[in-house]
Amino acid sequence: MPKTAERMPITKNRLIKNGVYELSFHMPHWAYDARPGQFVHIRIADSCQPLLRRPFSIAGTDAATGEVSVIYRVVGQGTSYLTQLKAGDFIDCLGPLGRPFDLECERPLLVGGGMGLAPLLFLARVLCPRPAEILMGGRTKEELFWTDRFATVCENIHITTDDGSLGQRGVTADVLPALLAAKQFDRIYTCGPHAMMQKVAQSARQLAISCQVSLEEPMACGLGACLSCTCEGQDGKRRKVCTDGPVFWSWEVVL
Amino acid sequence: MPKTAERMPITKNRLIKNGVYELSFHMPHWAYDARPGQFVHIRIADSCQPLLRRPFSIAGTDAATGEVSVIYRVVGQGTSYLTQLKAGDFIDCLGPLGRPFDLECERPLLVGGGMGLAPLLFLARVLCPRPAEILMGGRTKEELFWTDRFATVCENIHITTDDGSLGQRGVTADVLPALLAAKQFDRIYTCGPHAMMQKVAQSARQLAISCQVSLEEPMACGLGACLSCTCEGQDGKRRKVCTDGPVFWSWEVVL
Amino acid sequence: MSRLQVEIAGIQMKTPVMAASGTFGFGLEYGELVDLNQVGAIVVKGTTLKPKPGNAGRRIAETPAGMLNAIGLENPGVDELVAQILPRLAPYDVPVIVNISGNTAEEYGQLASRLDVPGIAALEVNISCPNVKQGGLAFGTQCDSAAAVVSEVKRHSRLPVIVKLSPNVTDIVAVAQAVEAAGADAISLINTLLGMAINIQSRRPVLGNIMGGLSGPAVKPVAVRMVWQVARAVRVPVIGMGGIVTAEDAVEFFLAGARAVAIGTANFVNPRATVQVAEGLENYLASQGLTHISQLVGQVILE
Amino acid sequence: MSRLQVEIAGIQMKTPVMAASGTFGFGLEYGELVDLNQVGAIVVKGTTLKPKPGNAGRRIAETPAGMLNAIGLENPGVDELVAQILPRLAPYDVPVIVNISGNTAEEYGQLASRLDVPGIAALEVNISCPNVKQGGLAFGTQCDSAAAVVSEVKRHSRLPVIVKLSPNVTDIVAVAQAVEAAGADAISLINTLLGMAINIQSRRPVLGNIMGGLSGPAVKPVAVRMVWQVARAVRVPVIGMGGIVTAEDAVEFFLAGARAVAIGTANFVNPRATVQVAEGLENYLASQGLTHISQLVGQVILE
Ligand SMILES: Cc1cc2nc3c(=O)[nH]c(=O)nc-3n(C[C@H](O)[C@H](O)[C@H](O)COP(=O)(O)OP(=O)(O)OC[C@H]3O[C@@H](n4cnc5c(N)ncnc54)[C@H](O)[C@@H]3O)c2cc1C
Ligand SMILES: Cc1cc2nc3c(=O)[nH]c(=O)nc-3n(C[C@H](O)[C@H](O)[C@H](O)COP(=O)(O)OP(=O)(O)OC[C@H]3O[C@@H](n4cnc5c(N)ncnc54)[C@H](O)[C@@H]3O)c2cc1C
Ligand SMILES: Cc1cc2nc3c(=O)[nH]c(=O)nc-3n(C[C@H](O)[C@H](O)[C@H](O)COP(=O)(O)O)c2cc1C
Ligand SMILES: Cc1cc2nc3c(=O)[nH]c(=O)nc-3n(C[C@H](O)[C@H](O)[C@H](O)COP(=O)(O)O)c2cc1C
Ligand code: FES
Ligand code: FES
Repeated sequence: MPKTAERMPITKNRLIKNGVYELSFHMPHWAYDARPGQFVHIRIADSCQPLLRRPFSIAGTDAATGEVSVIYRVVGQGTSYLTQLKAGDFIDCLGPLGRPFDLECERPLLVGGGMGLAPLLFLARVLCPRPAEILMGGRTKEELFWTDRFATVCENIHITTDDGSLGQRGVTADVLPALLAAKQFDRIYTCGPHAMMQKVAQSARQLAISCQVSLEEPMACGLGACLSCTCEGQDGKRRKVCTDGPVFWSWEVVL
Repeated sequence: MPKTAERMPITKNRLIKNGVYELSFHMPHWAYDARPGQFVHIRIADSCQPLLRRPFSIAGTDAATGEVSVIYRVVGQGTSYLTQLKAGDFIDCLGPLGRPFDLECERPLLVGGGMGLAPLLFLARVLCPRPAEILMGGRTKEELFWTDRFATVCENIHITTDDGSLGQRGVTADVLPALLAAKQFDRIYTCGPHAMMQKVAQSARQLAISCQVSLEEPMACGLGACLSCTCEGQDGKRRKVCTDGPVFWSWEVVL
Repeated sequence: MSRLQVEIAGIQMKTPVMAASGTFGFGLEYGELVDLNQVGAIVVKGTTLKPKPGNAGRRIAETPAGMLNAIGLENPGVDELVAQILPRLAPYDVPVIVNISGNTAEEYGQLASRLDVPGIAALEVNISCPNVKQGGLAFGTQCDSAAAVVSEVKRHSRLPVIVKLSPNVTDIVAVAQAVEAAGADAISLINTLLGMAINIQSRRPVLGNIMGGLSGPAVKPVAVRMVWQVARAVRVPVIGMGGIVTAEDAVEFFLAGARAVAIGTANFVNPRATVQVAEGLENYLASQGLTHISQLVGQVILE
Repeated sequence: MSRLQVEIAGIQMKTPVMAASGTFGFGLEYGELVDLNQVGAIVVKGTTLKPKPGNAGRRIAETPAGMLNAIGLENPGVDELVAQILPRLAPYDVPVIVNISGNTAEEYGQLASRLDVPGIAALEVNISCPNVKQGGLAFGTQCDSAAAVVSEVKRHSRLPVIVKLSPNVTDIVAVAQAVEAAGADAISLINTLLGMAINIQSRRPVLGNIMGGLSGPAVKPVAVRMVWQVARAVRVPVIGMGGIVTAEDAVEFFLAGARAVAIGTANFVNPRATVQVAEGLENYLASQGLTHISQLVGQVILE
């Protein structure tokens, strides 16, 4: 799975909902090679404004069409610029980067929130036909446009919203203990807000369920060279989120 | 004629020939107010890359449609970016700026080369129906796509090209003496390469014909505030090209 | 906009957003585009005893997110300023601050005496211009010469004296403390960073003067850092500048400890920048539930 | 590419385009994307005697046309470098230069002794890191301490010694001359400019370490200026860096007097930058009818 940095033709870049876009580009090699949990590092502009690349998790691949997709939320300058690209434009991507999720499990539970659901979507597709379930949390119903996408790849979808507009009112942590007690999961995957992942990892540890977390840190190189993105390891040694991660076993890192 | 800086809708931005574009935008006030010799100062990007505005002479106005036009050659980053704009996009323009040409004459000769022909085009239109003639020089025939445009507004078009592919082989200075001897011009206007304007001004002085030159200097503010653009005056005092010019009497400045 | 009203070293300003010297002319040039009465203060172009023609050759160059300038203090001299220009600014209700430059400490003193006239709210002592041979930058990089200039100006003026520091130094805090000790009523920073660009076709420096001063967004991180360092180390008010384009940029400077800010290069891009940044500050304060800009000053949280 | 072959202080390089310390890891990280054999030289991440965890909190921030970093010299320490990493670089035909940092002049000496091993082409003495508390920048801003570090390294090493200067000084020429006199075989510059950014929502510094080093295109004019000033004032070769993205940028540095250049931040944007800049230089030389890069060095025309 060699890394490449190339200009790739965009096949789609469209608004899904409330400032969240789906961007696809044509890159057959990656569509075949990339694994859930990996990310691409996208150059936004030819000029130096913005200067650095932006990392986005791979949200899906289509080996038939050779497409690779990411789902991004507009949060600042880089992501705003991205929205201006159209099908047919070219985009400079570096990837596929990072350590993917470990897939050795039988009965996985996915727990995600916000844009953390993007890598979990790709993961859920690849875990099929294993009976994966997903617990997703959001502020309101609007944030959980993801349900349709997960419906086809997960056996069960559990939902919490802060305002109760969809699923149970509250946060994922409120629902998790009951869910873990009810079913015999042998793996938890989590990606989303830091506080959420902390709680998930804690519950997993208590029940001795193996758990993987996917972390985010600002990145410059994405290649393990610049040490912008390191996080603390449980062993006191630092880990690079871009190459040792972004996916870690929950016991590897200090959350 | 108060100056304004506003976002204006682009009505046209198209390639004329070999890296030369015509850009028009809707600004009825300017279409009515602007005078030949004046320029607009265009902000290229919302970001700071490129940072500064770019000055372009007004090449024409259309009071009926409210359009103002500039003709620009792609030479660097700013002008490259400009080509990406389309009708319907908005553009931030500051103008109309600078001292216009003096129009008090009966029998004017215009001498231009390169993009210096842009302000002369607007000038020729406004001088109509006075019997204006134009002498234009270029490297090759391809550079002189201007002839069609001047045909409707000038009585006579004289042409030189370095390679003889159109008009007389040589430069404008080769033709000028004979032209000035043959006809009784009472005014010369010149805009183009520095060496050309120097020679034109010299010929004008010898024959005591009043002459106006239009200068170019790198500009930051365009408003007479930053002193980026000053040139030397004949009286030893410096002149601001953006506000004292860009049009000067040839005896005002050291060429 | 009472949220924004401030007093800096006795200068009353409607907003804490000033126009930086050399980038706003004498203000009048911007009169058609900005309501000058809404600008916090206008710092006019650097003024010298005698008229100065400035540097020959190209004077500006664009650089990534910035620009180099080597104007070389072209100005009509203090006499013309006093006789011709200040009277034209008199009708406006805006503090006018005169930025002064000399070749010797004595010249600074003479300028200060000559500027003891009505219509001037303060002097800004430029000991940091990188574009002139004598004086300028040289004063600003040595603590003792910087202090000597300031004492001389103070001795000859009853006006508040703002001292404008050069960023081209190893220890900005030491220079700031030296000018404070010498009597500066306020400190402004940063002036431009010394830079250079070369045209690779002609192989000549782009600027006639070879080197020039770098300004614009590119320098903002250096400016914020120096404002923060200085504001913690002196008691006099600090006026921050360097790369401010938006109200958000300005907020960074206030949090770092500036009591006012100035807009330089951004005036060229957006002639209404001074007023629009003030409007943006007003909105930011409202959004944060703050009633006065002073509630931001120095409020960066360091744990 | 014989047009580009150079020797700098005894280091033979196929191209004069090096990878700058801290931006290219140990080279290996870029191995899949660039043919390391085509890179002029690899300057590995700053190395200290003991392993260092680096700074806590956020380590980078983006700024207009630049970035701030406060990595804080995270590195595995000299022993691991020698035992684990250098052997993995051995198969490549590329000079490896080790960038070293110490808390005291003695530590620099110890590092130099420890690095008297095969597989190292030169040492680069970092007396200019703004991101560590002791040493680092402090050495680089004082002529005498800079010279002391250099003498100590020279005393303990038979390798060519490149000294990397900090731009955060009043007089870069004085520091350059001091390290030359102390025995530097080459001088590289610039390291990063000290800067700061503040998050206006959280009101905290963006970087965990509060201040960080500014790099990228934003700093290029300052870097070109300093290279020009230093190259005229010393006899040893100068390696220029700061904001180089394209071959055109690199040409500016050669014209200013650099005998080689290094690519830093641009590696993050374009992992092949080192090799592509070299290719671009080759084309530029051909277009100018030049047969060797040395024909550009210091050729800026000043009238
Ligand atoms: C491994 C990884 C995978 C990611 N996957 C996704 C995804 O699938 N969908 C999605 O919407 N977002 C994802 N993100 C976050 C995404 O990278 C940021 O939202 C994006 O970089 C913001 O850029 P901006 O210019 O719009 O924002 P700005 O705030 O203007 O960015 C300024 C700087 O901060 C960095 N930055 C800002 N937010 C983040 C962040 N959350 N994480 C890391 N760096 C940040 C930017 O890269 C940039 O260098 C991922 C981040 C990482 C590290
Ligand atoms: C009063 C005036 C009127 C002009 N009218 C026209 C016109 O009608 N059509 C046209 O094609 N061009 C005209 N120009 C020149 C035009 O402004 C430049 O070609 C343009 O600024 C180049 O920008 P760039 O970013 O593409 O080039 P770059 O070379 O990347 O520009 C770098 C910097 O140099 C400045 N610069 C570059 N070339 C010139 C130049 N010739 N004059 C002044 N500044 C320059 C730019 O403004 C910018 O700040 C005029 C210039 C002036 C001063
Ligand atoms: C064209 C130009 C001319 C300047 N002239 C002066 C001057 O005469 N006196 C002075 O103290 N500063 C002068 N400056 C510096 C600015 O006042 C300001 O300190 C600097 O540009 C940084 O702010 P900015 O990044 O917002 O431009 C000048 C700056 C520019 C760009
Ligand atoms: C993330 C990062 C880490 C760096 N680490 C080091 C280092 O360890 N030692 C050093 O001498 N310079 C270090 N530098 C400075 C660079 O080597 C270089 O001098 C500087 O970034 C300017 O070049 P550029 O603008 O091309 O990046 C680092 C720069 C960056 C951006
Ligand atoms: S982003 Fe450079 S090491 Fe991770
Ligand atoms: S461009 Fe500013 S004075 Fe002319």
